[in-house]
Amino acid sequence: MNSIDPVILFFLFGLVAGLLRSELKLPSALYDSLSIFLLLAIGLKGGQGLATQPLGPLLPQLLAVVVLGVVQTLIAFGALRAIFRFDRPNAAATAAHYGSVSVATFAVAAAWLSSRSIDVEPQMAILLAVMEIPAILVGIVLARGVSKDTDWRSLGHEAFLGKGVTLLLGGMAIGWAAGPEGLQPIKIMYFDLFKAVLALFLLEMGLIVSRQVDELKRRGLSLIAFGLAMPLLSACLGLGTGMMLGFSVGGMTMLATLAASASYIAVPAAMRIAVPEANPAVSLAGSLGVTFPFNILAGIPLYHWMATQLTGATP
Amino acid sequence: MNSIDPVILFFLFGLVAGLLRSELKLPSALYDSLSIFLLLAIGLKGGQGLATQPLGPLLPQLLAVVVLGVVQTLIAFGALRAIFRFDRPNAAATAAHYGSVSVATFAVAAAWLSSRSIDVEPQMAILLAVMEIPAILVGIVLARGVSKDTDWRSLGHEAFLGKGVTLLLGGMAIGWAAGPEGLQPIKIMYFDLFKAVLALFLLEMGLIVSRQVDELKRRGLSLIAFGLAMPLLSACLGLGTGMMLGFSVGGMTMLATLAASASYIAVPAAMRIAVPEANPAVSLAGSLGVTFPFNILAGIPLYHWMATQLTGATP
Amino acid sequence: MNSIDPVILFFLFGLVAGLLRSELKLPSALYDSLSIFLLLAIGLKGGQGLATQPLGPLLPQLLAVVVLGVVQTLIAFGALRAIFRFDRPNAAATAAHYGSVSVATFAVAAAWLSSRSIDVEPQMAILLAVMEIPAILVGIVLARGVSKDTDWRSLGHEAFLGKGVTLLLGGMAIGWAAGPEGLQPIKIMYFDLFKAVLALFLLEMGLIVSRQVDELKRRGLSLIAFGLAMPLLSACLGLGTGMMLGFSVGGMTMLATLAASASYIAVPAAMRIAVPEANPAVSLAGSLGVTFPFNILAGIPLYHWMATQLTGATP
Amino acid sequence: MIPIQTEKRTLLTVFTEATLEHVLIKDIDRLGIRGYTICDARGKGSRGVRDATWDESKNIRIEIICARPQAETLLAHLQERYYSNYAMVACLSEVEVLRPGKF
Amino acid sequence: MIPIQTEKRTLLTVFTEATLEHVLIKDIDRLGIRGYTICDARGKGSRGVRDATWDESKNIRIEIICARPQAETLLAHLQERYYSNYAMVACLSEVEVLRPGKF
Amino acid sequence: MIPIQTEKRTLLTVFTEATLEHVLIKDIDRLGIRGYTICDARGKGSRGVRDATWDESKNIRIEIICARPQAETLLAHLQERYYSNYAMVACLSEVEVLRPGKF
Ligand SMILES: Nc1ncnc2c1ncn2[C@@H]1O[C@H](COP(=O)(O)O)[C@@H](O)[C@H]1O
Ligand SMILES: Nc1ncnc2c1ncn2[C@@H]1O[C@H](COP(=O)(O)O)[C@@H](O)[C@H]1O
Ligand SMILES: Nc1ncnc2c1ncn2[C@@H]1O[C@H](COP(=O)(O)O)[C@@H](O)[C@H]1O
Ligand code: NA
Ligand code: NA
Ligand code: NA
Repeated sequence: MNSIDPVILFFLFGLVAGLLRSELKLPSALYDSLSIFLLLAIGLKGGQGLATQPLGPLLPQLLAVVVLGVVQTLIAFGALRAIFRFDRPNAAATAAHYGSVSVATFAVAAAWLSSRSIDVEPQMAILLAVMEIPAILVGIVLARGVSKDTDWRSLGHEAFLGKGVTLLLGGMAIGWAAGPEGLQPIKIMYFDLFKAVLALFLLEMGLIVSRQVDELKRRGLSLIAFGLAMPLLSACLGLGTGMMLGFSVGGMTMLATLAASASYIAVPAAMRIAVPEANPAVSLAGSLGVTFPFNILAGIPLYHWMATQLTGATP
Repeated sequence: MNSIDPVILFFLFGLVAGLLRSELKLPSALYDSLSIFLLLAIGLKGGQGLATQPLGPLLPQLLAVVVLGVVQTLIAFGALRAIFRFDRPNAAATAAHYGSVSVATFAVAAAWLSSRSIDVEPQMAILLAVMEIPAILVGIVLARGVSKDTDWRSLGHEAFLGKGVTLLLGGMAIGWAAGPEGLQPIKIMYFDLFKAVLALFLLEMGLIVSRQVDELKRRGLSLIAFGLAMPLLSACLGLGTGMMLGFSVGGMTMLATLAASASYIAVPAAMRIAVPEANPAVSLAGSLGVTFPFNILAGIPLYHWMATQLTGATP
Repeated sequence: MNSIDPVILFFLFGLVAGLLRSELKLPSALYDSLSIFLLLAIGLKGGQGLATQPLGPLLPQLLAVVVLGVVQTLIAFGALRAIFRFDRPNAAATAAHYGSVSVATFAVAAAWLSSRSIDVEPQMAILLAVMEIPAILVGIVLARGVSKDTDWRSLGHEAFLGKGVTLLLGGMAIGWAAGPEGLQPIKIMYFDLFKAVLALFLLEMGLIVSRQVDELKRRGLSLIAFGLAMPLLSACLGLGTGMMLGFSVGGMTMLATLAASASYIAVPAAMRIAVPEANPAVSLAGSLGVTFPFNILAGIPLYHWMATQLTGATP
Repeated sequence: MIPIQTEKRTLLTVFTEATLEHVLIKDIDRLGIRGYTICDARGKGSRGVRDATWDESKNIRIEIICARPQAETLLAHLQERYYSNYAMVACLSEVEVLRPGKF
Repeated sequence: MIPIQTEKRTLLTVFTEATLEHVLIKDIDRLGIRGYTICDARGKGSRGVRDATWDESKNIRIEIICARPQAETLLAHLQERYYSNYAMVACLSEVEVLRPGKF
Repeated sequence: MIPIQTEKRTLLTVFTEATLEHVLIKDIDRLGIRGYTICDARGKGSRGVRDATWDESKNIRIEIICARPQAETLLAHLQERYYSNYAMVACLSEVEVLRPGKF
């Protein structure tokens, strides 16, 4: 029998402490440092994997996940407008969150799979980095249409040179250039401590999620419904894409998780500037308050089970 | 022969650097992060231990340490009023510091015992958390009497949901739920790095202690006398309690150390709000400037020696 | 074949991210914490080495490196005045940077040598600490002459009790007192994680170096010429001194690197106060923008090659 | 451009111990004041140097823009309740705001 | 000592969301304003509590010393562009500076 | 409630390089000024952008409440000693305090 993963327990601890209004809080420099560490470590791990295989097959995969991101954003936008009656800016901003990805969710899935010794294609880290971006651009176009005074240059800058993408790509480049052997002397920190650092990060995530509860109450059931339905739909799209690309069970699970996950760092920051009329509290209550906990508590095992069913593998 | 523990050397280094007015200081976010880490690690370790034994015998132990905390506070208050001529608010606030416990002292004792392979009952972490609290409440009653406008709700909140208690209890809950096996993947950070992190933390403690010297000079010998006598007395009470509860030599040493230790985080913050007339510099000069160094430099080995004498064990 | 060291890759990553104006930045508390860690770890390592050998031969070595520092500063000052036409304050301040040393460069050299299993004399850490200081004092005298109102007391304080020197000497004292055995329980953090922490630190260094580019452009080629020529000259002086002192190839390489390195922490802070008319942007553009990257990318292997040639050792 | 229409309000600035943050926020809320801004600080005063090196020596700096009577009420409350026992300094000054209804 | 010669300038203080920092700096530069100072902050206003615990809830506090007309131009720009969609409060006050040519 | 009795004092605000903190504190003490408050800051001025990303580019913001003559003395000292070589801006404004004897 598997006991509950301590990483999840840290999250639940943060959540409960937050709901009980404990005085616990992490210094914001610690939170920033932990997230820099996680992004770098994910990048390094992926890059080191890439170093041992040809890069050729990567291109169609990159294309596929860009399409996946765009499709997800459009579906989410349609649903939010038609079914959930969101106004245009809020629908567009929220859709962008769901079309993009969450690094913390990715990290939890990576830890979940590795603790079960399930292999994952190494290029997942690069797909993670790439999937952050298209939803942002689509979201902006959905909110504003394509107009002359869209400042595409600074949007592109924001999207491609934001902290998250920079660290993921930089980490990958380092991992790829150094290779498994070169990384040996720094392995103990970036790989062996990964799960423990992730645990501490999730403690803070729990605290942050607990602060979304008020907004959720205010919005009622519709946001919760969307926040549960959308990841399920996206996971199916992700599983299909993974299957099409010939991924392993681990890779399919990961791609489903990526698709199901909703951004809460890069996208909110970009939307705040690009779609000022959208209320950030709404998108975050959905993405952080509903979808993130759902994914890490129930989604990942579910997507893995679906992947094994689809491929006919024995779980 | 045992060389001096590096943890103690870090403390002495901080102390000397501070006394020489070096420009060395740790960023306050680092200090906060280290203390969060230590509290979590202590909790995890305790919780993991609890997972492998029945919880039944815990209840009388909890009761015993609550009584121990209350008694210590009352004795300290009496002594400060009668012998040291403190006014009521300062006597009450200082007594609360000495009736409560110090996590850093606990951590040093844990490192000291573990480097000598002396086993300690795992529930010590929960006793540590519980012993933080009663002295705060007693201190307030001593200072103000029980009046109608005491805001017990927010005091209770402060006492039970303060950072320290939350992290200790949360860590224990996680350790207990995950068990030794579940903690395996995060063990390297929370257990193997513990002593090194503690060392860095004590460096900062040394710097902080060095800043108490001015206040100590101003107060003269009486504060020093109290700061040395009180822990000795409390240690005896702790040893007695430990013996009564049937603890091992390690457990008795630990309970003596807990009793002897004086708070410098939770209690000062609570007293500052609840007993404004008390001068925090006085209590801290005693607890940080005298009792903390005494305990970690001389107290712990002494209490261990006393424990071996009492139980007739060979040291 | 040796792949590129990941530590260097981290630096290049930071440099590129900075030049592309990525939004990446490390919290300043993290940067401070990493540098505290590195200084302590270098000190501990050196101190532990000293614990196993007689301290007698140290004295002439200390004297030699003090002279080395003074000579370097004077040469740099002369060259900057005569060849590069700097005004007096800027020449003096910049010369002080080059007469002093850079801890990050030292750390990279230590990692470079240790990954090639090349032994280094343990007292290097103490030479590092000592070499920080004389250039500061010489620089001030060069800028202002010796006048009555020089506040030597606070300058001495600044020089000897600044953060860097305090941590190096404190770490050495701890390492020496605890010895290799005593450090065992904290070894995993301060020694095994050293390279990974250095990597993260160099990421930030890359970002900082990238910000020197504007100033470099403004100053034209002369600063670049000086920033390349000076370390080469200093390295030769360092190699000579190392040979004279009978150091091993590793020790000679290290002393050459130390001599070649230019300060960017202790000296700028001291010069800012003591020589206000000097423009800190100039010295830093040279020391950080030219000399630091040159040393870690090309200098260290070069100095090592020169050391092997000089001693006739097989590389 | 039409000249902007500002109106006068009072800015109350409080320098005090960080431990008081929660308590003061409650006081501010209770008095019906609708906004405030807080920064971390360090400093020196009659209660000595407070250099923010650890929890006990951290200061904060609170700014509150409101109508003069509210500022005076809060200031009087601070004086009565905290001045004698805490490191605390407060001052009033005059500022101009748009949207006066907000303050 | 000769009495110092000060001249009046306007201090514009803006409390707003940290996400806007880059954007506002560009605005300031574009308006030809030559200097500003920024501090990290937290606070409360009509858009709720912003307690700086994570990126989305961080505030900043910008101070700009400049001539009155420039301050009014910037303030009008802020009002038009940001007031309705962002957590933002701004106020003007009077200060005295040396070296008036600098501002 | 009795109307509160405030008295006028001068607030001197200094924006400058963090490296100067120790030196300025000594100057303040030497001039017999009894209190100050310091915050960390970043900013831009005639000496370029100082974005606090590392030691050399950190700013601080010092506030000093005191009597006008003291403020002028300190300001004159700053001007004479630091203005030409350091990133530094200072301004004076008027504030009201209780307990005037304290400042
Ligand atoms: N004259 C002053 N000017 C500016 N800030 C002050 C002044 N006096 C005190 N402070 C601030 O107010 C805090 C409390 O002051 P005090 O109650 O006098 O110890 C100090 O720690 C400083 O941060
Ligand atoms: N009355 C006030 N006094 C001081 N600061 C305020 C006030 N109202 C709002 N603020 C600050 O301005 C930010 C935005 O305010 P708002 O747009 O009202 O949410 C808040 O988060 C506070 O930091
Ligand atoms: N006009 C201004 N308004 C507000 N702060 C300023 C202004 N000009 C300069 N500063 C601040 O003062 C520091 C030094 O200015 P300077 O000496 O002009 O480089 C800058 O880094 C800013 O933090
Ligand atoms: Na998604
Ligand atoms: Na006690
Ligand atoms: Na040098």
